[in-house]
Amino acid sequence: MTDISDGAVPSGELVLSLRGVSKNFGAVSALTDIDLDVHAGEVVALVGDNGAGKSTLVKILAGVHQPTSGTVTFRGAPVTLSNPSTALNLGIATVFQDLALCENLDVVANIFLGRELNPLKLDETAMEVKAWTLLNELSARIPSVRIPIASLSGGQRQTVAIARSLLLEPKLILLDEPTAALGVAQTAEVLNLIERVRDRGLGVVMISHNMEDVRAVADRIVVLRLGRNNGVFYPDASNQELVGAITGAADNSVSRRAGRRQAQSDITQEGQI
Amino acid sequence: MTDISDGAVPSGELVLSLRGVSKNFGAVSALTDIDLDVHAGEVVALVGDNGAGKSTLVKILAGVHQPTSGTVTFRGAPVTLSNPSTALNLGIATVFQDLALCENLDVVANIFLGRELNPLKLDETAMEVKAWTLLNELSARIPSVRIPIASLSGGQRQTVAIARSLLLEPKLILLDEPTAALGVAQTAEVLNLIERVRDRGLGVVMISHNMEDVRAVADRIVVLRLGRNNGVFYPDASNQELVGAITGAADNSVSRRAGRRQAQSDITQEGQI
Amino acid sequence: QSAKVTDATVAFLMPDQASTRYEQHDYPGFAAEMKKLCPGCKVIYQNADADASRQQQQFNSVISQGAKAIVLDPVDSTAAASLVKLAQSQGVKVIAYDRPIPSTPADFYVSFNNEGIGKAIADSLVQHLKSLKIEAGDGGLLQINGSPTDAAAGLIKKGIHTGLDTSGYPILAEYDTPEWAPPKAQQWASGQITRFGKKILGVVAANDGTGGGAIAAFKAAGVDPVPPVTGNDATIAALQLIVAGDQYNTISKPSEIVAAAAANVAVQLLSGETPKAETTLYDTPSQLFIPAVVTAENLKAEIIDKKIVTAAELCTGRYAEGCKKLGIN
Amino acid sequence: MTGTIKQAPPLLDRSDVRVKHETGIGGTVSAFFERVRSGDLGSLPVVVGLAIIWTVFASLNPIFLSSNNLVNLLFDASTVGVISLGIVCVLMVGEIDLSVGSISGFASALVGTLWVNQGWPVALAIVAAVAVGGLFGCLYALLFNRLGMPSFVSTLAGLLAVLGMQLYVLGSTGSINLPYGSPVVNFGQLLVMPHYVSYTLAAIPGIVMLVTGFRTIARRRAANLSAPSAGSIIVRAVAITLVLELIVFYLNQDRGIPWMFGLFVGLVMTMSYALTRTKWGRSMTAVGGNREAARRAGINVRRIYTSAFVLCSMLAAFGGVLAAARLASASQQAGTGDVNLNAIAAAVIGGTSLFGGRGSAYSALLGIVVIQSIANGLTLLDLSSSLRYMITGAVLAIAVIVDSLARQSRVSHGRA
Amino acid sequence: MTGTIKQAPPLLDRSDVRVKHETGIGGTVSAFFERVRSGDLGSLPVVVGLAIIWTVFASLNPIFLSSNNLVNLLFDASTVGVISLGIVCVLMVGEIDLSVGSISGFASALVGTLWVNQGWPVALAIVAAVAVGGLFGCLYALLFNRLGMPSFVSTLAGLLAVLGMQLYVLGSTGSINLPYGSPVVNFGQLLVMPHYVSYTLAAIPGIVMLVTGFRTIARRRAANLSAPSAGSIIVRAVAITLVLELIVFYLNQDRGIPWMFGLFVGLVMTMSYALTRTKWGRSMTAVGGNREAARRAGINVRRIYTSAFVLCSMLAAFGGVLAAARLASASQQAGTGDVNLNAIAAAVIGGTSLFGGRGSAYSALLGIVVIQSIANGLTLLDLSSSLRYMITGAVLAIAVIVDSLARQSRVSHGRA
Ligand SMILES: Nc1ncnc2c1ncn2[C@@H]1O[C@H](COP(=O)(O)OP(=O)(O)OP(=O)(O)O)[C@@H](O)[C@H]1O
Ligand SMILES: Nc1ncnc2c1ncn2[C@@H]1O[C@H](COP(=O)(O)OP(=O)(O)OP(=O)(O)O)[C@@H](O)[C@H]1O
Ligand SMILES: O[C@@H]1[C@@H](O)[C@H](O)OC[C@H]1O
Ligand SMILES: [Mg+2]
Ligand SMILES: [Mg+2]
Repeated sequence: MTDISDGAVPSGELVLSLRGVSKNFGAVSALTDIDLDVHAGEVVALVGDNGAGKSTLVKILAGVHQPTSGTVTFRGAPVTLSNPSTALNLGIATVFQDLALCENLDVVANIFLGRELNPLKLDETAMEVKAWTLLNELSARIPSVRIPIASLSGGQRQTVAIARSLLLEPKLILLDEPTAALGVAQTAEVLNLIERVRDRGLGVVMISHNMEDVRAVADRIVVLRLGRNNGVFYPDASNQELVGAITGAADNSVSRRAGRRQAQSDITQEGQI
Repeated sequence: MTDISDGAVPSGELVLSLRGVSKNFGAVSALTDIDLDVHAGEVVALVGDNGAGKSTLVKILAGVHQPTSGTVTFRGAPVTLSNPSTALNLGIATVFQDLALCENLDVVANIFLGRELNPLKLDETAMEVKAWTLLNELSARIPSVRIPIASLSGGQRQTVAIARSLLLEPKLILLDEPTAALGVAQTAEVLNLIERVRDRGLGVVMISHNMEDVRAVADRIVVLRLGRNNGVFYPDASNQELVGAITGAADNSVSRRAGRRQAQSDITQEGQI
Repeated sequence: QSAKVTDATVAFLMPDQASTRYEQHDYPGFAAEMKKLCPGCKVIYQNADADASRQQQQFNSVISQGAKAIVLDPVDSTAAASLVKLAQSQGVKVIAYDRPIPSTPADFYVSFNNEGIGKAIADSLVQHLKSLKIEAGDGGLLQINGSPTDAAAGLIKKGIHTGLDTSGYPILAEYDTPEWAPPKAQQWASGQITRFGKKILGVVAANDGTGGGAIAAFKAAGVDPVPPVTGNDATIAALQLIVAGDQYNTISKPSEIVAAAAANVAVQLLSGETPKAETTLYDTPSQLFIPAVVTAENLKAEIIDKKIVTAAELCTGRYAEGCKKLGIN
Repeated sequence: MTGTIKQAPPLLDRSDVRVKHETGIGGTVSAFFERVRSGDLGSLPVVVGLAIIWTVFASLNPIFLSSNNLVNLLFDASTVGVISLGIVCVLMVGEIDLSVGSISGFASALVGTLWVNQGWPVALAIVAAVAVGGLFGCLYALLFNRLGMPSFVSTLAGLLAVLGMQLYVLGSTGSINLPYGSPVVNFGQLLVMPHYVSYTLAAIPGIVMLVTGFRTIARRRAANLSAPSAGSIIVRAVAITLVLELIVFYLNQDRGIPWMFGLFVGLVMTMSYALTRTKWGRSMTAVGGNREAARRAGINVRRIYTSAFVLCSMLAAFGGVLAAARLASASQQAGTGDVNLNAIAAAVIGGTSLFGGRGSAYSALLGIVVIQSIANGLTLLDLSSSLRYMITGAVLAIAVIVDSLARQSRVSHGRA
Repeated sequence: MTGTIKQAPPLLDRSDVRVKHETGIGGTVSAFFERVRSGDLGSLPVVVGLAIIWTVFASLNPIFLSSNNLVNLLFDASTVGVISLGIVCVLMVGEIDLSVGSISGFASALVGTLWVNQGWPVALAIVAAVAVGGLFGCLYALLFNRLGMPSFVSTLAGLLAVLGMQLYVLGSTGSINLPYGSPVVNFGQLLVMPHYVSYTLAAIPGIVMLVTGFRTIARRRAANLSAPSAGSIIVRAVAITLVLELIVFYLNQDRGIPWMFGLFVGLVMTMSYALTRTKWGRSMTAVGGNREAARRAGINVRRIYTSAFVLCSMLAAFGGVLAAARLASASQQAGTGDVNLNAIAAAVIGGTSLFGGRGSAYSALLGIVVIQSIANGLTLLDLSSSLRYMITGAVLAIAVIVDSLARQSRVSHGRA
């Protein structure tokens, strides 16, 4: 871990660069003046409180929302991501927080949606084999790939959404809380996966609320707070520092809870001793 | 923490007791022969792999699904939870994994849904005040409680769902991955909340994939695997033990990843030294 | 004289519900006459609800059921040509009823004359206005036609134009009533009342329903007295309006007469006889009944005395007084 | 925890720094323009569409805007409007009723038979007809709740079956005249409000707005919540009162406001209150938005569906009675033709979603006025049937295009 | 990772211990009964409903089941059936087209005018009519994609406008007879398949099932996936061939299978292939199920909507041409009345959802046969119109009750 934190600017090509990106929803300014860089072979973790604007940022990069102002540069050229297929064609693959799966289609159909093999005579067998391969790679436990998404558990759905994003040959992968609903084994596989993907020279943006996971795979940690940049950290930053930047106060519920538990366990231990 | 683990059977009244509960969805047996007890003033954590059947179990207790076989006893009397309002009337409040909010209603309306103040002339002011109070308790960051749920972030929605469940005076609270989408501060508040609720003598069932959170608040940890009981643990169980029970193998992706990382960091450190 | 039929199947296919006469008069009349002429014969009755393709289905169906003669009141007079062809290719006799089938001659045609009806109501109204010495001046008449998608309505419309075009009274405005719907007629008439006000000297409406709608519009606009409004079909509701002095005329269609004639023709055709034709229309041997225009003056003679409607049915409640004035008890 | 509360600014709902808030009268005005710019306009676009239609028709024939003609328009709008109000109920829960036309026709036939032919007291006949209407709603609800039969299918079956009953009831007579001069027919054709009544009624919305507005301000201030400024409430109340009184003044130049229209508007306002300010209305919206979430919240979903279906068919029956009064006749054609489509279209044009969970009682009012304006405007022009159909279609499209454009802009501003 | 694979059983898709799998012919049979028990029946319930209807009508009038009558039924079913097939397309994406009736009528009027009156070659006239139909679809798609106008409103406007055009085109003449004896009219009224052709065609589905079935088995085995047993495929293929040949045999007792019905079934099968086995069909289902998810998957959502609207209105136009051929006339009534409702109802009764994302081309076939059976059966009974309406409604409800009951049971077994 420490081997990366020393270099402030990673070596890979600058894949993505945002300057002054803002997004308003009516009277709400979800994002204000955001700057962000992602290099090839780099995992950037995007962290922040609930409603900090992380998903909004990802959706802008995925072409789902259009920014109110600001510029996006992708592999050196300024781009307008006017819809999701533009982003996909540029090589930006996204796992959305709300997953964006079609509940009425089965697992195979969802994984291959928009990228079906053999458009005029769908090759169901080949697609099914590929689907199982991807899912097994993620340690998924899915009873059948021929049942509609509607009857899958939360974690199973999330695995399907992640499997989707592996189908492309993207330049940049955006993962919005990819492990939120995953079991311990599946989480470990996804973290492995992120590392493999990074090693293949892709840029990765990962959003997570789990500081441990973030620290485990991120090369750089970008903090958003109330829609604004609130500092860049490296995996060796202390928990305290990170949580402070996220919540905007050194005295926050996390630190208070930690303090209280410490005190409590001291008392208990004293009592037991 | 260790003060509880020594007593295998907690002292409070037996709030809920399941015996031999099974649930089939067509050809899939989601749950087989599940036994579970929850006492007053006890937090039971329900853990298991994705698709293990945790949410199915919670839905049976919330009256959403009916079990294929088995009995449910609530506060000493056998009950049939034929629909959600039966469960709510018995005093079982639930936060569902899929949140089950009405996207077209605003935050206040969702929190009070089914329990509006002053049915013939809704008391919007009182409801709004109460909503803000509940949300502030959870450290929620919500721009306005008068916008439809559809425009909230994932974590904001989860906070709303949790706030909903606090409105009742329940005997038993079921929380299905309540912190999955929450930020660090909000997670800490929810854990605080669970402890407060337990101290008020309620029974709590919490599902989570985060072993740290589980260990922090649970009095007992019940493991499900492939729809069956797979052991009961106490918070002092080792991570290895728990993960082993969840994945069903000592050699699993979690342990492998841990091992690999350990080895890697050893090498790095050696190289650096 | 060839052998009289004793057990044939005869179909009676009517076009729609818009006029109640088909179910209330035509079919009962036909069935009664058939019973008299051929007690062993079976009569199949169908109504196409103004749907030409449904009528085709019904036509096919009665042939499947063994009908050897079909009395057909076509929804669409033009389209019915193919039905006639189909029947004749299978040796089934077709009697055009009520509405003619111009392009392909049926075996016989029995009817009131729709174009004649249109002309009759228009003429009757014009005469009435003239007898009241009402000058056209800058006033004129409203014309309310039937459904734009109904061929029979087209014939009535043509007849009305024949009657009005030479009358000296200009047509202020004209309207095709979708589905013959009275509320539509009312709405349109209301608009014309705001537009033309007192200039409206009378309304030629193609049937009693649309005429009733026009009367309602005048009443609602507070126009008193209501200018003369025509009708057609002699429904009880319309006769009552005539009794009350709100409607000027209607057409009495004692359809039982036509229906009985059709039954006679059917039995003759089935027996291999050639029915006697009074005239030929569209190359079809025809028997055309001239319907009577009914106004307050001849209502008793045309309706009550001919037992088309009983005094008890007509003179209910508030109409009793008006009846008395017309000498009906 | 105390920390969080300490940090919070004085007003509970103004703690988020990302939200722009406007205050005072100036704020209200600028917030309004901000909303217009971002396309969040409520029913304004349809009103604009309506204004365009009116301008065009008025320029083609000035009589269109004569108060006499507008009074006709209000009479005609009331009957289908009441039916459309029922449609709003079923659409709110994401269902449909295709049989409202038939039910309205059957109800008018029943009133005709029971009152005129059987000699029942007219009030009793009306109550009976509306109750019978309600029975059909019960039946649909039963089929829906117990058998899960889609309402599209059950009410399609109902459309046919009830039409059969209507024909059967009228069978022997064809159509039945409702006596001219009877109170019911007068109500449907002539009765208008005395001028002082209409002026008074037109003042009420403004007064209610003021009273509840000030009460809300007081309560919200007391509860430490932001409150609208007194000025903005006064401005709005005055504006609405002015507009309403002007309309009333104009219509009073001729006959005045029909009582029947007053009844319709009264029903719309009651329904609006029920949908927005009661637990029942909240439950309707919830069931229409997410049935399963509503069920999990403990709402008796079946009862909500039943109430929607029953209300819809009772209003349809009542609308049928009004239509009979308007025409002074109960005929076999009553309720056939485009009554169904017009009733549904009015609700949809007014902004109620076909897919449930979004709508308002006012959409029935607005939508039916649009539809009737087109019909009425065209009756004043001498057009062939074919042109009439084409123009109706085109004008309908235009009326909604404005709304669609506004919605587009709303979506692109993240307000959908 | 290798560990996971090592633990997995040989077949990729049989690794989950919680799922029961049936194999072989016995397995197929018992799986079928398990499905029946849990209510997962596909279109079986509607077929059962149909069987009930047929039994009742046959017992009331044996002529109902005469092959002559059934052949008539097939002729009649084909025209609205084709229109209904188009409706399936728009319903799949969660939209509606209320103007199919008008478009079919306009298309028949166009063919009449262009061919009979203007002397165009008949094929060209048909192509022109279908193309013009497609234009309306384009227009709806444009209004929907660019302005977000709900299809309910745009096609309602279309319903009126196109009806106006139909009246306009037929204006001077009212209706136009298509020449009796011309190939088109013969096709619509008389042409049936020679017996050997119908027997051959009826064998094809079974053969295709066998060939693709065995190919699939081979491919899946090779890919280490579970595969259906050869026995079960043979059983199914034989069963379907037997049923089809029996039907053909029965109908060949009289005239035989109409070519027009053959064309309709061919269209249904093509559409079914397109919806289930092509990328386009997958996209249609996805857009209907979750439009936003489909968009995020890079699907050109606008193009999908356009294809649905255009296909629907082209099929409507083509159905109108067939209806004109069937009637040998293009009239002002063509496409009015209940064509719209029947076409939509057929799709819904056959099991296509009004809310998008769920449906099949076969629902048009099944639904229209149900509707035509009711209509046809009732024409064989001597009934007054009022009774006929009531009974049609009731029978329609019964046909769907079976399906609804099955769905209920499916839901309670967690299969919804
Ligand atoms: N479509 C929308 N309309 C209005 N407001 C929106 C919309 N989408 C997001 N917002 C607002 O923008 C802010 C940022 O939302 P976003 O989803 O980006 O948060 P986030 O950082 O992803 O939070 P979380 O950790 O909870 O997922 C929130 O306050 C939210 O209410
Ligand atoms: N309605 C349903 N129909 C069919 N199968 C279902 C249905 N609901 C759940 N299942 C199946 O039951 C199994 C258990 O699902 P459940 O949602 O209980 O898992 P879970 O333990 O909550 O998993 P996660 O951690 O991913 O939330 C899964 O394999 C799922 O596919
Ligand atoms: O009686 C009229 C009939 O002759 C005509 O064909 O259709 C309309 C009826 O009113
Ligand atoms: Mg987010
Ligand atoms: Mg779960």
